[in-house]
Amino acid sequence: MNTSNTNSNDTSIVFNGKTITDIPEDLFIPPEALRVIIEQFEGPLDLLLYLIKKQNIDVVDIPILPITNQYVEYINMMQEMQFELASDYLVMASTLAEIKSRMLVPNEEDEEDEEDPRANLIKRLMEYQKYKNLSEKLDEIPRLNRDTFIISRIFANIEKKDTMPTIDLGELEIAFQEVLKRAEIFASHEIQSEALSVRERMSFILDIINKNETIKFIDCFTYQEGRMGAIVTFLAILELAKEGLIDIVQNQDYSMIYLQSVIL
Amino acid sequence: MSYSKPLNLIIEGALLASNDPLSLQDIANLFDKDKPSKNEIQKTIDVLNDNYKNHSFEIVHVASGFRMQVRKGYDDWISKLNKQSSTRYSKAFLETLVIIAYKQPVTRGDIEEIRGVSVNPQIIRNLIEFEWVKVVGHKETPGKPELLATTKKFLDYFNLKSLSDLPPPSELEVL
Amino acid sequence: MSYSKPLNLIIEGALLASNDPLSLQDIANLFDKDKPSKNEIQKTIDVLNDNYKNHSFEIVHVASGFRMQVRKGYDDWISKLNKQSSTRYSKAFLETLVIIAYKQPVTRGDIEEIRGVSVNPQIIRNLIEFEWVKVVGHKETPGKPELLATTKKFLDYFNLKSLSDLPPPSELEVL
Repeated sequence: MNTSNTNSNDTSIVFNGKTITDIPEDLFIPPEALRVIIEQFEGPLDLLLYLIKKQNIDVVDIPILPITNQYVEYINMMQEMQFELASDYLVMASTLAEIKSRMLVPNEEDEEDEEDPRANLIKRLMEYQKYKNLSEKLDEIPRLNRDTFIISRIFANIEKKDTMPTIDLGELEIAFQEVLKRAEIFASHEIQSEALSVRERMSFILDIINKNETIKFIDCFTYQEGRMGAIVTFLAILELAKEGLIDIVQNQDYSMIYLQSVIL
Repeated sequence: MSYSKPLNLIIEGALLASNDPLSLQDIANLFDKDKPSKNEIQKTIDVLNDNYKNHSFEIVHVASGFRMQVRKGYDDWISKLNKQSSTRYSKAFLETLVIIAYKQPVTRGDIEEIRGVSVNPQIIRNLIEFEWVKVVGHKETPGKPELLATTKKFLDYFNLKSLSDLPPPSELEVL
Repeated sequence: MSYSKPLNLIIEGALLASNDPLSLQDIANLFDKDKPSKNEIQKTIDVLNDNYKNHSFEIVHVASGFRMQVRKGYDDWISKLNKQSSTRYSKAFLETLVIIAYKQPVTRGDIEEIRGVSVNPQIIRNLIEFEWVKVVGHKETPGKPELLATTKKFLDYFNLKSLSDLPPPSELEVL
């Protein structure tokens, strides 16, 4: 089997508008581009397959010496570029080196039942190649939201109530604890009930702005809410501005202040 | 005009696949070039509707545009559908809802960061469909991601007057 | 059988209104009395599908049942809807998924051995979150690693009825 036949899509990347289809023979290429190329490989087996294909080598008969040299050269290049070398690559380099040494100095003692040291590597390469190809095929199968589209739940003239999930607040609490456990997002204890009101008010204001694009600053306040309400609203506006979600505009000093959506 | 698919089928497919009603403008915007005129789209919709006479669905014109819906008279059978959907009760569903409730307004990215996994779009779609969550704006970052917040309906469902009635995190942490 | 609506339109309406694919049993269950037989339902679906020849949608049979969907070929227009950019998956993601699909049940170790790199735990987490992959057991080896397998949802997503519909490995690759 000659793997070059299956050489369907090699590493091909676009850098600065130019398509780079090959590993550079020299280093006249910006280091960033090289990083991109290297990141194209899924691991040592992928890199090895690439090198074999590039040389048009029959995978069943890998000339281990040149491949090993190339591989090591390649890893040196990565090191030169100061990439963090995944240990997987180093393991593969040592495997290749071992195969090479065993082929150069055959171990006479157990030569009889010893198979070609390349056999195991070839098996792994072919196994990997098989799944690599299959994953390309899987990517081509018509899939939802790319090739075919699910018909969005069509509105039917029925009461929607019984389609609602039944969840009680307790379940929400449990879910919340799970989230807390996983990520200590609220570790700072900052979020008290007041902060939540601010969050709620932020959503409320955003929603209005979203519908009207611009609202008067004073229209955000309702006097019935009293001082606490005003403070919450004010904090919400400041928070929204801080997060860059709204713009606060005043055309001239002492004139009306407006809040507007950032995207116009 | 010539597209690789007939105009009527493009409109039909779009109405079927859309989550929201589509206005004539929305439909025109699906086309990069050779945009059909609004008049043309309206006529096509009328013809489609005529052809749906022998079907269980129709295109209706609602406030925000056109949408496909199942005709009246099928409740007996259809109301038995969608009683249970695994995505709705899943841990992922609840956690997503909780994060939106406590951290709103949030983007999908925020939720992903907190949960450490990508958000299943179906979950957001369901939450919006229940009207528990809505899009309140867009964040000014690349891709302008949608900002999600909970709604009054969400509060009503859980019998809460306001978000501050949600269990405060500090209390929970003692548990 | 006599219903106030024709059987074919009830099935059509139900498929349109459902969130999830419906099995023949699910469809039969919509009827309180005079349940149609599965055979009858299947035949009705076939006839419906024949009549959809000139439409942009069709009924497809996927792992968890029958589902209405917009045919292939409309993505140019429809992908502009719902602002949901169709997700592109990384090579690492697809390779991991493919190994689980074809070699299931597998452990992380198995995947690592084939790919020659450590598995990014994020990928497995995402696959489980999408409900494309689930833990089906534990291997009786030290550490009792989890055994991973694909789900019906995975097949549904790729429009497949069963694992045997996955593309076969091509001749070339077989030693």
